[in-house]
Amino acid sequence: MSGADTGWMILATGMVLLMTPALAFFYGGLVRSKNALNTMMMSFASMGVVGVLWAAVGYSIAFAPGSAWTGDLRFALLRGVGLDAKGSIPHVLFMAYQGTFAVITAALVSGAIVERMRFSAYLVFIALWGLVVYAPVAHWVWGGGWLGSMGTLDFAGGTVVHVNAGVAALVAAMVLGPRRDHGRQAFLPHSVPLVLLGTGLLWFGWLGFNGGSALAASPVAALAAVNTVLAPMATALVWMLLDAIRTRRMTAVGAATGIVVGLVAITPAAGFIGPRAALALGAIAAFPSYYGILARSRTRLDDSLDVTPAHGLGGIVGALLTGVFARAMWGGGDGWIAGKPSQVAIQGVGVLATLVYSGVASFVLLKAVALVVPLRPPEREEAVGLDVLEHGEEAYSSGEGAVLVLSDGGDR
Amino acid sequence: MSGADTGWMILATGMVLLMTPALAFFYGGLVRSKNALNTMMMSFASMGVVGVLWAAVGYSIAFAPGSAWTGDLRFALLRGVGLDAKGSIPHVLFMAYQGTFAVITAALVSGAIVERMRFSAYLVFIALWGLVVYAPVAHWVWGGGWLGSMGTLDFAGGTVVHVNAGVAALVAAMVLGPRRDHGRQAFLPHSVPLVLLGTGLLWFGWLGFNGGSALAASPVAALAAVNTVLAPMATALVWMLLDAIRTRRMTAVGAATGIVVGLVAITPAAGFIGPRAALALGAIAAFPSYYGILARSRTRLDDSLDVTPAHGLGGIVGALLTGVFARAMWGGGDGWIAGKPSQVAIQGVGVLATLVYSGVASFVLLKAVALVVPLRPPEREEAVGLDVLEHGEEAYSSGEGAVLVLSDGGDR
Amino acid sequence: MSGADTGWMILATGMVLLMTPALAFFYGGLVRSKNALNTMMMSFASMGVVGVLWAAVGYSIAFAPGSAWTGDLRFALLRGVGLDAKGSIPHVLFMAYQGTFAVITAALVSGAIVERMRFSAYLVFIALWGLVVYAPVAHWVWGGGWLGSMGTLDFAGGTVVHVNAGVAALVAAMVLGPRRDHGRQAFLPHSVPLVLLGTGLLWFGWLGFNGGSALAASPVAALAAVNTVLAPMATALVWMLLDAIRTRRMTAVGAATGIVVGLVAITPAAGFIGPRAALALGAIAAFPSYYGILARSRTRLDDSLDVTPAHGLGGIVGALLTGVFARAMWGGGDGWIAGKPSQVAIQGVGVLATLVYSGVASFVLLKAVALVVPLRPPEREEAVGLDVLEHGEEAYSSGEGAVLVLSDGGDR
Amino acid sequence: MKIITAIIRPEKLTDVLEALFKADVRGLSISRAQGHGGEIVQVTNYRGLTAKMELHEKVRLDIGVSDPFVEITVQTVMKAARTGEVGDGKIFVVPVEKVYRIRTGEEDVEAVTPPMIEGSV
Amino acid sequence: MKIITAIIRPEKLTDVLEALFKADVRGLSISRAQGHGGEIVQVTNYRGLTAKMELHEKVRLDIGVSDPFVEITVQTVMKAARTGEVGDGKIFVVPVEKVYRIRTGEEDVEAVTPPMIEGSV
Amino acid sequence: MKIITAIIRPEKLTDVLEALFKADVRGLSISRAQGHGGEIVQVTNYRGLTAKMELHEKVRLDIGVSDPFVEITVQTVMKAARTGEVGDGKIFVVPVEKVYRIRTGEEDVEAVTPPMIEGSV
Ligand SMILES: Nc1ncnc2c1ncn2[C@@H]1O[C@H](COP(=O)(O)OP(=O)(O)O)[C@@H](O)[C@H]1O
Ligand SMILES: Nc1ncnc2c1ncn2[C@@H]1O[C@H](COP(=O)(O)OP(=O)(O)O)[C@@H](O)[C@H]1O
Ligand SMILES: Nc1ncnc2c1ncn2[C@@H]1O[C@H](COP(=O)(O)OP(=O)(O)O)[C@@H](O)[C@H]1O
Repeated sequence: MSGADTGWMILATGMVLLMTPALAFFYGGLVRSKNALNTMMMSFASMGVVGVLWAAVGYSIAFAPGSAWTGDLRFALLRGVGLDAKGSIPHVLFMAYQGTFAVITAALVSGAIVERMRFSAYLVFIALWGLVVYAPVAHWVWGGGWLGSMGTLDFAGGTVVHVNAGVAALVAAMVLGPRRDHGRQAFLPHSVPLVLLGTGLLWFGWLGFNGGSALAASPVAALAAVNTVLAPMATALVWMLLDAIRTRRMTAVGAATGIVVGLVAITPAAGFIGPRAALALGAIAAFPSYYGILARSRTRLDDSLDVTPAHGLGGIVGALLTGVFARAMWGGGDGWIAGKPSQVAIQGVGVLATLVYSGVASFVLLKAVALVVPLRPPEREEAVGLDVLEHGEEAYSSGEGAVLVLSDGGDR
Repeated sequence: MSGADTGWMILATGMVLLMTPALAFFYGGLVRSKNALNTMMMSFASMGVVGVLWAAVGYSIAFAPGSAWTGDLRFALLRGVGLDAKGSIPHVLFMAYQGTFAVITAALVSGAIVERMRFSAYLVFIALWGLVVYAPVAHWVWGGGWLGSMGTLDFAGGTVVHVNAGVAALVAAMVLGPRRDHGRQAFLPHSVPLVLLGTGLLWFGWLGFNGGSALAASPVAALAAVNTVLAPMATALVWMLLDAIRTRRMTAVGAATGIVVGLVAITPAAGFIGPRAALALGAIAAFPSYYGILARSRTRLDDSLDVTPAHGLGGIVGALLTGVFARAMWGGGDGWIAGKPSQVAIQGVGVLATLVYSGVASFVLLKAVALVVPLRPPEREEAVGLDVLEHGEEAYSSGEGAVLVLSDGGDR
Repeated sequence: MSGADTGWMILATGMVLLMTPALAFFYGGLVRSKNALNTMMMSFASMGVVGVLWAAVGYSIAFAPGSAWTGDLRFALLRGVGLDAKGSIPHVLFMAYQGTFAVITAALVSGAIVERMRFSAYLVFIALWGLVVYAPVAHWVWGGGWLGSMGTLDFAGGTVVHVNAGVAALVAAMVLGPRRDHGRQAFLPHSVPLVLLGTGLLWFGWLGFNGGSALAASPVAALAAVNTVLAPMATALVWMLLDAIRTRRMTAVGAATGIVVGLVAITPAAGFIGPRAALALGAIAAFPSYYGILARSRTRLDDSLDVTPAHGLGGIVGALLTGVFARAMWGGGDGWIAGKPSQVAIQGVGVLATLVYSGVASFVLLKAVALVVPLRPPEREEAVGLDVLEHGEEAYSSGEGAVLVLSDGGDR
Repeated sequence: MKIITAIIRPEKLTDVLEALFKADVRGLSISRAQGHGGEIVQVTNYRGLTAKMELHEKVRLDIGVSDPFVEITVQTVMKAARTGEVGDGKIFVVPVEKVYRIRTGEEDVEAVTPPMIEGSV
Repeated sequence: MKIITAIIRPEKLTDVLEALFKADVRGLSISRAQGHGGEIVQVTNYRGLTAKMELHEKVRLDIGVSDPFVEITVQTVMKAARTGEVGDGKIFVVPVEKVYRIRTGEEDVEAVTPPMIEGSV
Repeated sequence: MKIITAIIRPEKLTDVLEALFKADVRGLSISRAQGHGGEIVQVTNYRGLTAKMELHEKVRLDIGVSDPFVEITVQTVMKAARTGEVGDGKIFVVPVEKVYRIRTGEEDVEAVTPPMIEGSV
């Protein structure tokens, strides 16, 4: 076991852990203030729900030896997950590091259905989704499953995390239907500074997300981290230019979105391509997501925070471009440019499999949850805002006088 | 000396340093906006006051060889604290790492007396408290003092930091008395997003707090960090469920509080127990603090931000459960479950000693400070808010027009 | 190549990367809300513009072998910048680490001209400035250029970053002229919590800025990081006392400013002086900047966020005091106290050269940009705020109803 | 001249604005308000505490109109702001002695007729 | 019908609301305001700058009442909002021509009588 | 007694306050408002969406004055708040039946005369 690798992976774990609150700020800033806490709680609650279930069984499903489809349950309840080495780091650290991925992937989905989902239904959904969708897909690619064996290149989760969350988000937005005032009202972000805070922390954390996926403080980790710095710079630059060309102005939300799209796109490629290719990949990735968001906002599809165009499309583009730009000299395999065009097809299979499985399974799960608890709150609640009615709180209280103390208990 | 350990400990120092601003956001978001800056300055000022005094003498009192009660002054003014090795890292780094603990412990106390303490009195109090209370108690446990010799297990400061701050907070709340409108007015958090920001950064920093307490990038550090990820997940989950059972709603402030309580409780145990025990400890720790806060809020005790139930109670529970769950195989000693029930008693002695010493000393210090400068501002100041009158600032200025420039100097 | 060094430098890169969003919050909180996004975008955009250009040519100008004045273009477009070792870390990582410095230095300049510069003009300016001013000056000191050869001590960029940005800021404030309501209106920070958030993250990031400048997880890195903890504590303490003496109150913005000034001042000295000297340096550095800000605000010079007194003056003081306090035993060279008074003069030459070159070049660049696009927006735009008119956004939207959806495209 | 002050639900603001613009009432000011009336009381939880939220978010419109426009304005707001549930709000009609347009100094009826030439496309 | 507009200290709002509810005045709207009067001027420091805060935080209440309720409402607010120090605020009584309840279209006195059946427990 | 309600541009607030104080009008309350009139419509972009900002930031002043002060107050505000471009705002003069000073219970003219002895230096 290596001290350097252990130190680095502890930090990478902390950085990815921080990405879930960061996502809460990113998403929370984009919604209206009457739903800000509900939106942020969707991310924070994932740490409790998905995190605990990951330790209980998810990790075993994803990373225990087993079939090509799922792991067996030998690591359930962390049996045998201790200080023995997994690679060059303690097994327990590997488990926690991967757990932070499960937590944030589930939280990513929430962006599509903010401002209109019952919180209890959401909790049940992500609890199931983390075990039934995320864990198996992670197994396919990283846990010894069929996609990994087939040679799919997914350095840090372009497919497992982003395509996966993106298609689940699409399905969720369709199943839940649009917000009641969608299309009649401009939903403007209640706090763009909060969005920018989320962006900054996400970028920082993503160095642990991509760099840590090397599982060691190795040159490949360095490459992955550097590419995670470079690609979003290029994406943001292109995004700002596209904005300027279209509207003659560069929005801050646009820059933030561009950065996130760049981070998504470089994820599958991070340790497999060189820094110049990373800049190119980042620049290219701006286009589909930029125009995807434009197109999405002209439809009735209320994927409220554009998870599908940003993460789904961004993840697909990243996965395919990984097959284009990869070069064995950087540490993975060769892609099209290096003479192996078939890698693009292999990447396509990974994407497709994830699209189909996650899409269908997410649909089934949502419909199943709907049998037990209605997915959407009553209309009045949506109008007043979910913070007060679902959580009994307001994001920003003026505090003075407005509220009187009750003498007793908590039932509403 | 080890590069891996040095790198890791630099980062751990940075992470714990970041926890003090994080605490400022956590506390600052919970108060009313008219006191937000005063509350945040209580944390930020601790970095200046307690930090400088730590370097001047506090470190020597805590960590220089000396008696069972305090260290001597050989390291005063950092004499002899240089690049020579302390364990496997430079001595100066060890000093700074420990300094960040002193800073945040003093800042923790402030949560009990927000919105009603004269800032000058507060500064004098924490200056003294850092030297007279924190440094000796740190010496007892970690600096070669009697509690450490007795076999008390306190991995990262459940007793030294949290029980210590918790009881000082209780005493401070009693000495200062409640806010003038306490019990008549619902004090609602002016910005829950700020609270959640504090929570996210605290959690991130706490990996350095607990993981860094291994003082090396070792498997024990990894274990401590992983437990710091897992335990609060369990606490938050239980806390949300308790919330839901009681009020049928899950609050964001509740989730944030649950996370912090979980972090507090795992602190003494982090490197001594396994990950499954960490989940159990986290889940158990939710109960006393949850009901402690409920009970506290039904009394006249205005421990405004519930430092006593969250940190005091959480720290006690964590310290005792460390004596229950500890297992020598993870790196510390054995506890009750591993066949050494007496460890629980030893833990109890550590808790008790801290409760008594910190309680009495904090009381004496506050009374002494009150002789020099009144602890509380006049009633009008409390009504208008401390930001404007104590700091000459507002947290949020509308900016436009409201204010005219004076031609000269600064005296009010 | 060393795993420990690689891991540490990845993190240092991430931490310095995070400093640019942190700066966005620090600056963004200080302006009025109608210009908050414009101000923050000035930092965020630097990540896109300066970051990409750094990879394209800036890095080569700064760090390729070449003359005493600039590097040649051998590393242009990252040719030959791969996983081979540069010192003990991959070359590509060194490039990215240095890139984060270029990004934040350009962003620092923006503080002087907030609330009144056309965004397009700003982008062109920093694009040129990063290549024409920052990259050569970095070459002089760190890239094998004449100042480095002369023996100038600049551990982490007191001269290259802070003096450089400070004088450019001064020139920019003079060229652009004051805001139209400057001197008639009190410009109060719209969100001091945002300023404090920026401060906290800057401090955290600065441990990577200074500690990472050792380019290894070495004792010198630890020393630099520790000094980066200690010096600002002393500066903040002195600053608060100066505040209290002058106005009988301690402002939060003052504490934040003190921390930043301490961070600036320790930057050139971080790895060259001992921890006690760091405390002294931090304490001393408070005075010139404190009184510099007082003096500045009594003039017509609208260096809006005091970049000149904070970074310029702080950087100069730090650079000169490095020549006073340096001691070869800590790893650099000897200074005055250690018996080499001439080092102060050498430091002075470095400062002077930067002042002259950056001052003149920044002036020429701004005048050149002004030929192509007017530097300032029309008066009405300044009155209404740049967020709406330059970016088509508001930082904080009430959201409800106020805005109706247009059926189509984006041209204004 | 009258000022029509309406207190409405925030989520109805867009509807009300649209309706007013259609009815050619184009000059108005709004501000955020909070109201108490017969609404169902909401409960807030903060840690151990439970509190009644006696005040609900509302939006206040102030519309200066000349006398012939009073009726249509009131009816327009009433129709657009109504949900039928308690809490829809109130409309007050207040007499005004004089109105001035700051830009030109025009008074009364002239003062409240927006300059239709520019803008408002 | 009258509108009673009161400008009070924010820290007195709870007292005033409680007093009004006890006096059975249950329909009202509030909004945040800032005021200038004879208050002691506070000073703000921002770096080198010192500024006078000419405006103090206040809360504005607007209470529509029928004529018999005017006196009791004014007296209730006056008593509950008073501290005796400069800055307690003002009460304005403004005549109203017409009041409507948006939910039902009821007018005047009926419009300002909250539906006591539901809610407000 | 009258209340003079002025809707002005926020960036003109300092000018207006200064002018009023010079004209010895020292009692007033302000609040944030948003207004719609004939202003040039601004456009907002949020991702794919483009929206018209129908409402512009304004500040509302409410100034209670005794009758002889009405004219000077109106003129002062009008002059100080004017830029000449569309959007300068409106001034409404509303009759008031009664004014009370909460601190003392003084009525009408006495109620709106600030206590010049203390403070306001
Ligand atoms: N007498 C009043 N004066 C001023 N505002 C009032 C008054 N009564 C009600 N309001 C406002 O109207 C809102 C709705 O009133 P309420 O009586 O609850 O509903 P409804 O009019 O549907 O019966 C309140 O929240 C408050 O803002
Ligand atoms: N003429 C006025 N018109 C409108 N509001 C006023 C007027 N005079 C005072 N106010 C409001 O009342 C508040 C307190 O007034 P002030 O004259 O300072 O105190 P007091 O009424 O106790 O003498 C002011 O802050 C302002 O909000
Ligand atoms: N009829 C009205 N009632 C209330 N406020 C109005 C009215 N007309 C205009 N306003 C306010 O005045 C502002 C400017 O009005 P506008 O008609 O655009 O400009 P101008 O008065 O210069 O022609 C608006 O934004 C709105 O706040």
